[in-house]
This record gives sequence, C-alpha cells and structure tokens, in this order.
Amino acid sequence: MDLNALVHGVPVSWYLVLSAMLFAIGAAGFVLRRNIITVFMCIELMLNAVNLTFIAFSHELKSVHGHIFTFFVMVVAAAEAAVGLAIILTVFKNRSTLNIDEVSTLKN
Amino acid sequence: MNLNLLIAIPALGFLAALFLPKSAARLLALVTTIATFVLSLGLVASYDMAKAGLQFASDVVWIPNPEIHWHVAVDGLSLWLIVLSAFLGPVAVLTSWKAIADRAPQFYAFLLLLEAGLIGVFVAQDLFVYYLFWEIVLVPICLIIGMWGGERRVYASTKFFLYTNAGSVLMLAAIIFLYNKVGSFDYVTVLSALQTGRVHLTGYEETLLFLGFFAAMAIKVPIFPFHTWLPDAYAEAPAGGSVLLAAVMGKMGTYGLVRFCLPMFPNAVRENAGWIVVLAIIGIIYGALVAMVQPNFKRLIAYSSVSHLGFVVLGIFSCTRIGLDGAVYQMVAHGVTTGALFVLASFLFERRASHNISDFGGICKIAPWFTTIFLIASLASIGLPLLNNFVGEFLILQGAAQANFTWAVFASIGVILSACYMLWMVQRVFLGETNDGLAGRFPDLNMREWACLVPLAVLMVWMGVYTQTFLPAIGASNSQILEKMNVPLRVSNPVSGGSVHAR
Amino acid sequence: MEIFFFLLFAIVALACALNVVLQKHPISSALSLVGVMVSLAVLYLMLGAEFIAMAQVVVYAGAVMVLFIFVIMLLNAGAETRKGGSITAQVLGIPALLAFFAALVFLITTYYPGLSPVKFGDFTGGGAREIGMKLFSSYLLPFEVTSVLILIAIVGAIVLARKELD
Amino acid sequence: MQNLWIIPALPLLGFLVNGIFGRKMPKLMVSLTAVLSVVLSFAYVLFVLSSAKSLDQPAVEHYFTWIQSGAFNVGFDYQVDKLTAIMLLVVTGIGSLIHIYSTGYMAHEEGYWRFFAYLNLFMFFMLNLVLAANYLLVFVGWEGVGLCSYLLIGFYFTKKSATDAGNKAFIVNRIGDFGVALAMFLIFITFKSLDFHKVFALAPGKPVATLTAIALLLLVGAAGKSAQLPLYVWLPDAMEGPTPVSALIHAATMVTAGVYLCARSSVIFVHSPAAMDTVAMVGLATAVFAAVIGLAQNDIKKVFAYSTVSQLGYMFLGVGVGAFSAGVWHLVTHAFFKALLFLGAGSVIHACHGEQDMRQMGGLRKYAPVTFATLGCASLAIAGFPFTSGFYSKDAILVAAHAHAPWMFWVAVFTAGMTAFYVWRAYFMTFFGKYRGHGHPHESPVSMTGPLVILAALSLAGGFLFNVPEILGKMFQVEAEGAEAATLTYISVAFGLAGIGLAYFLYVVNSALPDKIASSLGGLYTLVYNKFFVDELYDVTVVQPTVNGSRTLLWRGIEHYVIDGVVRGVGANALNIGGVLKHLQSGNIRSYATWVVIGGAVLLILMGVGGFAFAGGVR
Repeated sequence: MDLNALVHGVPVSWYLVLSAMLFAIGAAGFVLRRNIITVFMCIELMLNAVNLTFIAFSHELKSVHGHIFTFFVMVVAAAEAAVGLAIILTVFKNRSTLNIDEVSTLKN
Repeated sequence: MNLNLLIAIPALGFLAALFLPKSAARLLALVTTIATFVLSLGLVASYDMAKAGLQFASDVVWIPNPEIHWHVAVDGLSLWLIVLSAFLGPVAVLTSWKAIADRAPQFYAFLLLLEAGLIGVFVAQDLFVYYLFWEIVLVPICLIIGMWGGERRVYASTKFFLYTNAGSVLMLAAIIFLYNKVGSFDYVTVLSALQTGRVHLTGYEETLLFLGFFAAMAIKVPIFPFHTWLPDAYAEAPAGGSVLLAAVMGKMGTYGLVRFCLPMFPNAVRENAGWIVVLAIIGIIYGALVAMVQPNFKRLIAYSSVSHLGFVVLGIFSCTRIGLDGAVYQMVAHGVTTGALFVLASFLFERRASHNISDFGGICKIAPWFTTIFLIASLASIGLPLLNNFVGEFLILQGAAQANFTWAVFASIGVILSACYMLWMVQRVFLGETNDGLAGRFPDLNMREWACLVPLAVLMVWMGVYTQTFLPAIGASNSQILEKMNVPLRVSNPVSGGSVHAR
Repeated sequence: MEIFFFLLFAIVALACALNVVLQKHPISSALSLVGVMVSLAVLYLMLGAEFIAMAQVVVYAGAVMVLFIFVIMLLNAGAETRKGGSITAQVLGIPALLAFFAALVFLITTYYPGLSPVKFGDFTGGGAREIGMKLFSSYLLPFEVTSVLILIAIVGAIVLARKELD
Repeated sequence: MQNLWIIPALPLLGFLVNGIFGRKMPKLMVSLTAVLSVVLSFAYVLFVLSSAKSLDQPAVEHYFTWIQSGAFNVGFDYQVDKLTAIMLLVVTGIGSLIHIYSTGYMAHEEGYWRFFAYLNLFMFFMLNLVLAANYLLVFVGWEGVGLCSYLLIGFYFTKKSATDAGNKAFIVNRIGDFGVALAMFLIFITFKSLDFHKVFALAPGKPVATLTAIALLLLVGAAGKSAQLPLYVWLPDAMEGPTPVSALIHAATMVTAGVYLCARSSVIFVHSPAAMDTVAMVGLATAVFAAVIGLAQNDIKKVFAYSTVSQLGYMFLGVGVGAFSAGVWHLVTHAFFKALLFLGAGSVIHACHGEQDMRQMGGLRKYAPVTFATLGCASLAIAGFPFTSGFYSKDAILVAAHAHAPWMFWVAVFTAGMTAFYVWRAYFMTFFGKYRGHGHPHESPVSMTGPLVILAALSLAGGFLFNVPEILGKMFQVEAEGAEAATLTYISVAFGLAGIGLAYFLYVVNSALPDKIASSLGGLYTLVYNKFFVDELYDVTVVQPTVNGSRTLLWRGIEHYVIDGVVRGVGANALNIGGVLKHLQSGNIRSYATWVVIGGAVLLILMGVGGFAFAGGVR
C-alpha cells in the first residue's frame, strides 16, 4: 500500500474493514454470551456496524440514500429495543433468569 | 351451457355452508348438489353426442406469464364422469344426513368443495388448472377422513395425503418440464405442439415424462402395488365421504391416464404397456384374493375396488378402441356400483356401529328390501349381465383379448373371484340366522335411504341394458384419442408396430 | 489528519466493542456500548454524515442506551450465570466467526481496494436539509410507515410490560 | 316380425309384479300372476310356432343395439329356428307345469311370493338364452339362469347348507362362464362378430386350431352349466333348494343349456374333431362316474341329482359323437321324465312330511297311488324300457356312439344298466315294503298330481310324439350315420331290464342282501358312498389353499409386511431423517445464531468463489 496516499485521506475500505470487525465482534458476543441483555446489546452493535457501512458507501457514491437507510435502521432499532426489552422483562418475570440457554421454549 | 357454473355452484355452496348452522348447512348442501346435478343433466341434454372434440369450451387467459389459461371444456371422456360426480353429490349428502352429527357445517362444506374440485378435474383443459384441481380435491377429502373418520382416521388420512402427494409431485415436475418445452400450460396447445412435431421429445424424455404422469395416476387409481393407502382411506372415511372417494376419486387417475398419457406419450405408452398390464392383472387377482379374506366389509369393498380398477387400467393399456371404451364405461359403472355399496355400508354402520362381517348375519329376514338392494349392487359388482359393470368389464376383456389373448385369460380369473368374495360376504352378512345383536334394531330402509338407493339401482340396470345412452359419446372421444395415438384401432405388435409410423 | 482521527476513533470503537463482549456485568457492557456509539458518531461526521452523527448520539447513545440501563437496573441483573449451553455454539461458534470475518475482509480488500480516500468535507450532502428533503419527498411513505411502526412498538412494549402488573 | 320379445317379457313382468308387490299381495294373486305369465308365454310360443312359415332359416328380430364400440356391435336380437322352437316348447311347457305344481308344493312356505318371483325371473333368463341370436345375449341368459339358480338354491336362506350350496353353484358356474366368455372373445377376434348367422357362415373357412380352441372353451362353459366332469360338484348340492326348483332348473331346463350351447355351435364343433372327441369323452366319463355314485346314495333327491348328471353325460356323448339331434332328443325326453322324477320325489317328500332319506320311506304305493304310478312311468322311461320316451333318445345316442367307436357303446350301455338299477332301487325303496318313517303319509293335492299325470303321459309317449331328429331334419350339417342295428337296441334294452331286475331282487325280494354286499365291499363302498371324496379333494386342493393362502400369505404376509411395509418403511425413514435434523431445532437461541453465522460465512465464501458476480462490484 502506498503510505503517501494516506495523506490524502483514509481509504473507504478501511471503514469497511472496521465495520466488518465491529460486526464480527457483535456476532461473537451474540454467540458466546449468555446474558440476554448483553446479547441484545450485541445486536445493537452489529446494527451500528452495518450503519457504518451504509455511511461509508454513501460517501463513496456521493449519495444521501445510505443516510436515509441508516436513519430507518435507527428507527427500527429503537422500536426493536423497546419491544425487545419489554420481552426481556416478561421473560425475566416468568422465568426469573436472564440466561439465554434456559430460554428454549421454541424447542417443543 | 357454462361449465364454470358447474364448478362455481358447489364452490359457492362451500363458502356459504361454512357460516351456517347445522341443519341449514345440510339443507344447503342438498340443494346445491341437486342444483349441480340438474345442471349436469342440462349439460348432457345440450351435448352433441356425435361430435368427438371438446364442447362448451371456455378459454380465457388467466395468467399471461407464465401462460396459464382458464380453459374448461368437456368431451365424451369426461362428460359422464362429470355427471357421475354431480349425481353422487346429493347421494353423499343424503347418506351423511344422520351419520354426521358434530361439526356438520364444515363437513358439508368440505363435501361441496370436494365435488367442485372433482368436477374441476374433469373439465380442466389446462395442465396447470388440472393440477390445481387435482390438489384441491385432496384437501377436503383428507380433512373429511381425518376429522370424521373411523378409529384410525388420522393415520389413514395422513397416509393417503402423503402417498398421493408423492406421486403428484412427479406429475408436477413433468408438467413444468412440458411448459419449458412448449411455453404454455394449455393442454390443447401442448398436445398440438407435440403432435405436429413443433416440439420434439426424445424417447428418453418421453419415457420420463410418461412415468412422471403415470406415477401420479398409478397411485391415485391405484395400481398394484401402490394401493395400500386405499383400504385404510376407504375404510376409515365417514359416510358420504367414502362414497365420493371410492366412486369418483379413483377415476381421477384412470381419467388422467386416458386424457393425458395416451395422447401425449403414445410411444412411451406402447413401450411400457406390457409391464403395466401385468401389474393391472396382478392387481385384479390379488385384490380379489385379499378382498376374499377381509373380516371388515368396508375393507372388502375397498379391495374389490383395487380389483375392478385393475380392469380399467387393463382396458386403457390394451390400446384398443374396444378396451378403451370399456375402460371409460367401467369407470362410470364402477362409480355407480361402488358408490351404492359404500352407501349401503354406511347404512349398515348407522344401524350396528360396526364394520365387522361377523357382527352381522341374517339381515334378510328382518330387512328384506335392504338385502334386495344390496344384492343388486353386489351382483352388479360381480359383473352380471344386464347390470352396469358387465358391459365395461366385457368390453375391457374383449379389448385385452384383441391385444393379447393371454391377458384376457388371466384377467378373467378376477371375474370368477369377484363372485367368490361378494357372495361369501352377502352370505355372511345377510343370510343365515339373524345375529343376536341385530334383532329389533335393524329397521328396513326408510324414505331417505330409498331416495339414495333407488336412483343408483335404476342407473345400474339402465347402464346394463341400454348402453347406447352412454357409449356413443365415449366412443367418439376414444376414437379421437386413438387417432392421436397414431395407431390403427388394433395394436398387433406394441413395440415395433408403433414406432414406425409415429411422428 | 484524517488518518489520525480515523485510527483514534476506530481503536476506541474496537476497544469498547471488545469490552461490550468481554465484560461480565451488563452495566459495563452497556457503558462500553455507549463508547462505541460515540466513536462511530465521530466517524460518521468524518464521512460527511452530520445529521446521522447527531441522531446517533441523541437516539442511540441517548435514548436507547438509557433504556437499556434502566432495564438492567430494574432487573438488578448481575453477572451472567453459566447454566446450560449450546454445543453448537461452543464448538462451531469461534471457527465460524473467524471464517465469516476472514471472508468478509477478503471480499472487501479484493473487490474494493481502490475506493476513493475519505477527506473531511469531501461530501456535504449529509446535512439535515438534504436528508429532510429526501425523507419528505421520495421516502415519505416509508417515513410515515416508520411512525406507525414506532406506535406499534410502543403499544407492544406497553402490553408486554403491563403483564408484570397483573 | 313375430314379436318374439313377448315370450320372455311375460315372465319378466310376472317377476316385477311379484318381486315388487308380492309381499303385500294375497297368495292367490301371487300364484295367478306367476302361473299366468308362464302359461301365456307358452301359449304365445305355440302361436308363434304355428304362425311361422318356415323355421329352417332363422329370422332375426333386431330390437335395439345393446353394446356398440368400434367394430364391436351386439344387438338385442332374438331368433327362432327349429332348435330354439324345441327348447321354447320344453322350457315354457315344462315350466308351466312346474309353476302349477309349485302352487301346491310351496303353499305353506314362508316367502311364497319370493319363490315365484325367482321362478319367473328364471323363465325370463332361460327364454332369453334360447331365443338369443348372438353369443353375448346367450351369455346374458347363461349368467342369469345361474343367478336364479343361486337364489333358488339358497331359498331357505337361514339354512347354512342351503346358502353354501347356492354359493357353490354360482361360483362353479362362474368357472364355466369364464370359458364361455373367453370363447366369445376368441369368436369375436376370429369372426369380427358374435351374431350366430355371421359366425356360422364364416366358420368353415377358419383354421382348425382356432375353432378347436373356441369349441373347447365353450365346452368348459357347458361343463359348468351342465354339471359335467370336473365341474359337476355343484349339482348334487343344489338339491338344497325346493324340489320344484330341482325339477325345473336342475333337471329339465337350465342344466341342459350346455347341451343346447354345443348343439347351437355345432358348426364350430364339427370342424374340430379333437373338440368333438373331448366332448364325447367328457360326456361318457361323467355318465359312468355319476352313475357309480348314484348307486350308493340314500337321499332320494341326491339319487336323482346324480342320475341327472349321468344323463347329461349321455347328451354330451351324443353331441360328441356327432349325433346332435339325438343329444337334443334326449334333452327333450329327459326333461319330461326327469322333471317327473323330481316332481314325484317332491310329492313323496311332501307325503313323508319333508323326509328325504329313502331308508325312512317305503310302502308308499298304498298311500300315494298317483305318485306311485306316475313315478313308475318316469322310471321306466329313464331305464329305456321299450317304446317309452327314454328308449328312443337313448337308443339314438347309443347307435351313434357305436358308429363312432364301439367301446363307447359298451361303456354307455353298461352305464344304462346301472342307471336302471339305481333309479329302480330308489323306486322300490320308496314304494315297496313297509313304511319305515314317522307320521302318516298322504297323497298330494291335485295341483301337484295334475302335472305329474301330464308329465307321465309325456314320459311314456314323448319319444315318438316328438321325434326330434325328424323335426330338426337338416339342421345340423353333419349327422353321425348310425346304422339301424336292431342288435344294439336289444342289447341296451337287455341291460336296462337287467338293472331293473337286479334292483327288484335286491330291494324287494331279498332286502337284507344290499347291506351285506355293502359291508363286504368295505372301502370301495365307502369311497362310492362318499362320492369319491371329490368335494373334499376340491376343498383341500383348491378352496383351502386359496382362502388360507390369501389370508396368511397375501393379506397378512405380502400385503401387510411387504407392500405396506415398504410404504411404512419409507415413512419411518423420513421420520428418522427428521429426527436427525430436529437437533438443529434445539430451541437454543445461541445455537440458532451460530447457524446463522455459519450460513453467512458460507454465503460470503461462495460470493468470493463466485467472483462476486451477482453484485457486479461497485457500479
């Protein structure tokens, strides 16, 4: 890589790689963590990672559409957080646990 | 005459019956089915028996891409099957009149949907529409068996559904393949494309397509050894349901063989006729032998259907005009006979709550008319001359004898055996000393039951004596089908004789 | 200049993200997540997305995360328990993640190596004005639908949470 | 047009009226309907025959097309020629007498109306059989009479033995019908028609092998209907039916349908010497076999039943050696004297309050003189006493047999001696000695004795009144030329008289001797007494293997384990596959998530491998 080029700015692909890293970390959290709230936060993290991609491409394409998408993702994420947390409340009330492995009613 | 009306009336009845209370739904079902039947008689009246081709066609483009036509029409092949379905509608409703107590509106609704589907199958002239109805039929009958059937109803229903669907899927694949080749689902278009050589199928393709269709039909008919769903389904099906199931649904398969397999894949039919006929003959004899030892009379009738439908398949694959005429005639005749037998079986069940032969005996003494009608139906099933089945079976065997005399020899054994199992059953159920469990609770036929049975009995005699009502239309269509098969009226050497002048 | 800020906030974001995953206690995770979001807001800003950067701080870091913390507090959630588990997740989780990440990076570096560099001020179409114009013209219907969505979410959340009172 | 359809239509009408309304009608109405319909039919037959110009060439009357399919075209066609005329007279004439007789015999039976309805239906089918102008219509009558036979044998439907016998009759007949049906298929293939006149016109030119096949298949049918070896087993059992039924169906008319069919198809038979020989052999073997069994039976109806089988064998012998008209002649005279024998037997049974075992009878000549006298006439006729009806027809057959092969004559004449012996044995056991039964025997009413007297007259004089060979004339193309050998006549008469004499000696003069002879014969007697165990043999070799094989091997074995087993196996395996896959569906969110990640990774890798083609890179 031509380091001199970095003087002119950061390549967009770096943002993308960053986004990929954040997404992977979020996914890792989702897979490995047992606390339901942490898992939920990891989802938010992944959403943010994707948002970063949108914004990066928007910049690359010089278009505002990516921003709009990000906007919608945020709205949906907010709604989702509200409902999701309500569900977590209910689950906790019914089962007295936040351990995701103990919540497997889907099985039967 | 609008064929769409024939489908629409029971279909609308289906929707309406869902929202009605029990007795109203029952009445509605009766009125609807009778209306459909009257309409089908109108169809017969205005049908031109001398003409061979499709009549009353209504062909509109339903979905432009992929090209699917709402194409319905009727010819001599389907005419009587439509009338049969419409005729058995009221019979089925009347048969169920008392027997179905809970969730009755749904039952009658499904019955009507079934009738609409059956008529749809017989009038559809577009492969997609045909397949659509073919599958629609399956839904109500499986629900009818599964919800109102006998003890093992869920098993029977599931088995029936899965088994028939396994075959249907292969047919669907064949239909889609044909679409990709021809670019249309419209059967007339497909057929003319194949016939004029616009679309050429290699021998391999033709055989595979034929087998695809054949698999669906063979299971539906059913041809030995694909028959094991049948005894379960027939025996578990409730009153009324079993009538339509046994009398008409089995004919969907044989009808499909004549309608689609013969004209579209003549070479494959000729090449494969040998082993199919062998299966048919095995089915004839095997069905009869197994029927003979059934302790349950509904199963006995079910196995007898395996045997009788073997005759139909034999007639179809004899590829002779006489055999084909006989096969189509036998489809209708067997519908009437088996319909009557199942009606009677459910009346027996209503009175004794049992299907076991050993729970009956000596009914002749306490219910002579019941016995008389049952005997007539049994004799028709045996194939006594002047009753309906004889004509079909005789023509089938004559056609088979023309194609290959050995076939006729073995198939005729089935005729002997049919006498064995039916008469033995009649003896055990109706003759002898009256079974203790029956005394005092076995009334003779009441008005409703007479109303069910008399038309059936009359039809049995009519179809046996004056065949000219039915045969000309059947013959005209069949001669056209055989023309399409590009064979002279007789196949002397099925394999080499055919391939020379085909296409 | 850009490279400095980028690296700075990227590292902060990554570190915070790792912290989200690694912390045993949800409160720590939540606070780390706020860190991620703020860093990302800065990065958005660098990419010319002024409005989104603001929204990120206000909506995410402000509202959503506050909600999280409320719930954590409400449930008095402690460190996670180690009961039960998924063999699939334990055995296949890490390798699958690594494969996923590697494939992603490979794709990005292979197919987008030569994208234009980001310079602050290169792109100025991300202001509130431009976004507003878009939202209320071509994206009007989705926008309105999101309002309905949020309404539904509110109702749903209330209904779900109400059960607790019964 | 002679409106031949009226002949069968009348009994059909009688059947419908009695069948539908009979239950509610008084007995008198029922019997009036039944008897009148047949008598009127008889009258109409007489009218038709008297008004017919010539019966040499049958005039076919076409009513409507029955079955038409391509080249296959069969109409409802009737015709009358001389053969049909004779059959019509026999069927309606004897039928009328038996209907009248039945009004007396069945007077106290439950289901009186049912009986007459069946009897009328039988008349319809039988007339249909003899009037038919094509094979298919013959087949209608053929199966129809089988049906009526089934219904009437099982008339006492609460009795298991009766319904069993009915089933047996129908099913064995079905085996015969199988042959007829196959013969028809072959006829149609060969001649492109089933109409008699077309078939017979074309027959001479066809290959002998085909004609032989057709003839042999027809023989199978005839053997079934006419109770020839090996299908005779149903007829003795058929005696379970009421006695008038035995007289009408199982002696006079239906069982002779096989002979009629052979005579009708004579054109086919004469072109196939092999088939002719087979017919003769079957007939001869049956005649001997049944006569031997008849020697040792004690049930009066069984004796006559075996005698019927044996006499039918004679007819087949006649047909087989080419003397068709002699066969038909014997058919006619046999109808007279055998109907009489059965009706007489019925009268005897009536007199003895339903007893059928001859060992429980005896000395009835005092109590039932009319029966005694008339039955004597019949017994004389069947024994071939000179100038009785049986004498002429039997003689004609024997002469023809001698011309064909002398050894056949000797076997047949020996059988005639046996016939005379066992019939007269029955006669002596019934009417001579002391009454051994219970109750007081009595003579039957006039409605029963009247027909007996008429039939007795016919049995005595029927032979020269109806000289069938003369009437038939040149009907059959080839007639066996039997030399008018007086010697042969003397021999046969001598054998007949010897049989009567022996019976007289054994059962009147020295009635203790038969038992001694029986016990000294030991095993042989047991064998004959038990009818050579043929029923048991059939049961063990055919019936049991079929039923048990079907039940154990086919149904419980192949059906359940193999065919359905495969189906259920497929179903179970699908479940097993599902069982493996269902572990994926653990309900554990983290494991789901892992699968999502794995899926994503695979997708990305595929994208990489596929060169990101679908995204097309950036713009």
